[in-house]
Amino acid sequence: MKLNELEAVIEAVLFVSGEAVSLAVIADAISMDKATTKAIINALADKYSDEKRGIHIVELDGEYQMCTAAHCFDYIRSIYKSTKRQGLTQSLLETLAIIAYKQPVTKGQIEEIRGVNADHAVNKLVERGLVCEVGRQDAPGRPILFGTTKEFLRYFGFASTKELPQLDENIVHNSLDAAKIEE
Amino acid sequence: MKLNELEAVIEAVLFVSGEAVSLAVIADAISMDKATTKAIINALADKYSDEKRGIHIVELDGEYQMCTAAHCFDYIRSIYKSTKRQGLTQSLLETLAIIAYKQPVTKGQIEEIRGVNADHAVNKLVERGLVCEVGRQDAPGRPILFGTTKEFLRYFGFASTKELPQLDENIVHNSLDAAKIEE
Amino acid sequence: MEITLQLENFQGPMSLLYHLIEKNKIDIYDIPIFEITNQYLAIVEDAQKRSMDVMSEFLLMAANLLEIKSRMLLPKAKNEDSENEIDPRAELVSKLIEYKRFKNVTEEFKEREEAASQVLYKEADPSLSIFKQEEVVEIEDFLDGVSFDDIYKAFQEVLRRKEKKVDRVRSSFKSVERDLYTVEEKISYIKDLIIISTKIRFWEIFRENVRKTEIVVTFMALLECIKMKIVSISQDGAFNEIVITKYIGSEINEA
Repeated sequence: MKLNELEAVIEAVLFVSGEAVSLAVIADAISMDKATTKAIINALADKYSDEKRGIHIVELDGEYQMCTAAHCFDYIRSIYKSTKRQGLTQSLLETLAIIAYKQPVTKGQIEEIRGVNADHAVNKLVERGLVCEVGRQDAPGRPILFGTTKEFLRYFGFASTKELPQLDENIVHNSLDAAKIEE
Repeated sequence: MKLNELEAVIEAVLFVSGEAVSLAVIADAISMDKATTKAIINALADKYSDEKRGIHIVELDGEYQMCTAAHCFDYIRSIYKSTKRQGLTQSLLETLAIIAYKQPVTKGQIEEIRGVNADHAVNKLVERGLVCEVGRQDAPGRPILFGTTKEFLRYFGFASTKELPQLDENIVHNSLDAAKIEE
Repeated sequence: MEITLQLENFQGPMSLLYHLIEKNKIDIYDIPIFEITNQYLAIVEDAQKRSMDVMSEFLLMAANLLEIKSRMLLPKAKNEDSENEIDPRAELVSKLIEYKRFKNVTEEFKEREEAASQVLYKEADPSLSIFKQEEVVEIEDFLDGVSFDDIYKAFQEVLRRKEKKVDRVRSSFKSVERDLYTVEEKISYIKDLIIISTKIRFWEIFRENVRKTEIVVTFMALLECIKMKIVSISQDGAFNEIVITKYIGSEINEA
């Protein structure tokens, strides 16, 4: 094999293994002795880093592994962040507020207050770790009760839900009465 | 970013993802428009194959994935002692070919062409991830429509279903002519 | 022709029939139906003695062949307008051709399968899952810029709105209302809905006691969504329910 063929095999082996590969195994793959193999790998690794390539070869305790170059880290990270990143929309904020003040609360009760389907908003909040299931309501269908998470309280600096700022009583009562009338 | 920096990011992203990455995501990572991104990826892929590198970049239905070069297979195989992949049987190949060209297609339509029950073959192909349900036909019984998957493209090395070899249209025309002559 | 063919070696009746045509070097457009039917039946009968498995389909073809054979035996109608008379073999021929087209291409599939089996892919890097997980637990990022005061106000706002809805008399006095609903908000709401369920009826967007302004704003948002090719709508007839579906090719996703 010519040098560039040897390099290609090393590249392919390191790529596909996805973990550190010992010098002995690589030497075996290209049918070369360890010293020569080591020299080839090192030359290849240098070439990668000289050319500022996106993938590098690192040595770990006599084994070799392919990895991404540190200078590409932020770009990779941005992909996985940007696809999921989305701020707290008005709809999520309102749902979160209802859960915070009325917990434990069912989706049905949230919908009753907001007047729109709460599935999406509640799922999003659960996914974000702001809200979690806290039990089941003792009612037909045993609907899930939702409450805020410890992380939620910690973020806003409350020790417990009892510490949440009190609401204007008038509004609360009126709305609760109203909810009862409609039930 | 300079061109080689853009290439580095693409390389890193494809290396790390372990699955096909869409053009949109890659374009996002390097903050370029899709057309430019596509040109850069294609140039990089060409460079890899021109230089007979150990890793290649393949296109799968508008997405890109990194893989090993076929010419390195035997060396990789020698160290992993992997057994060769079991090929598809004639019966599965015929069924798959029909699905590939006639998609979306129902089992009934496949049976019409092959003259045999398609249950077993279709189930096997679905099991292997080469075929999947793509919808329901708007006809009595709403039969399931099948189509090929991304894994199908990967399995046969097609960049997209548009790349399927041409079916021999001539035979069909001849047969129609022949039928007419005999009438 | 000696009967050494094993039925089990064939993918089905088409495969067997096709084999016979190739073996006998027959012009597919002029099949000697008597000869082929006899050969076919001989093989099928022989196989029947050994196994009854997978026979029905072969027998179905046998019946088909016999039918064609008998139709060929019938004297041809010599009517003046018999130009449209179809060769009894025509349907079989076109089916065989269709089958051959796909059978031919399997050779190339096989070659590509072999070549592609030498290309290896790797699993996703385990460190990626850390990125993803990290994203889910980062409340700080998600709530960036949100103070508890915002939550407090949001709750008050929700309750006030609810109260207004119930008190119809008072709310009806108001001639100017604050714009509670924005088209932007409703667009993102419709986007959310269309992700959760691919098909929504127009009135499902609303709850009971919905306000007129909200209906108008939502309807405007819906028109905007159609223009932006996020959704498509359909209606069976005038005054029927409007059905909203995700626009084919729309790129909205969970994001």
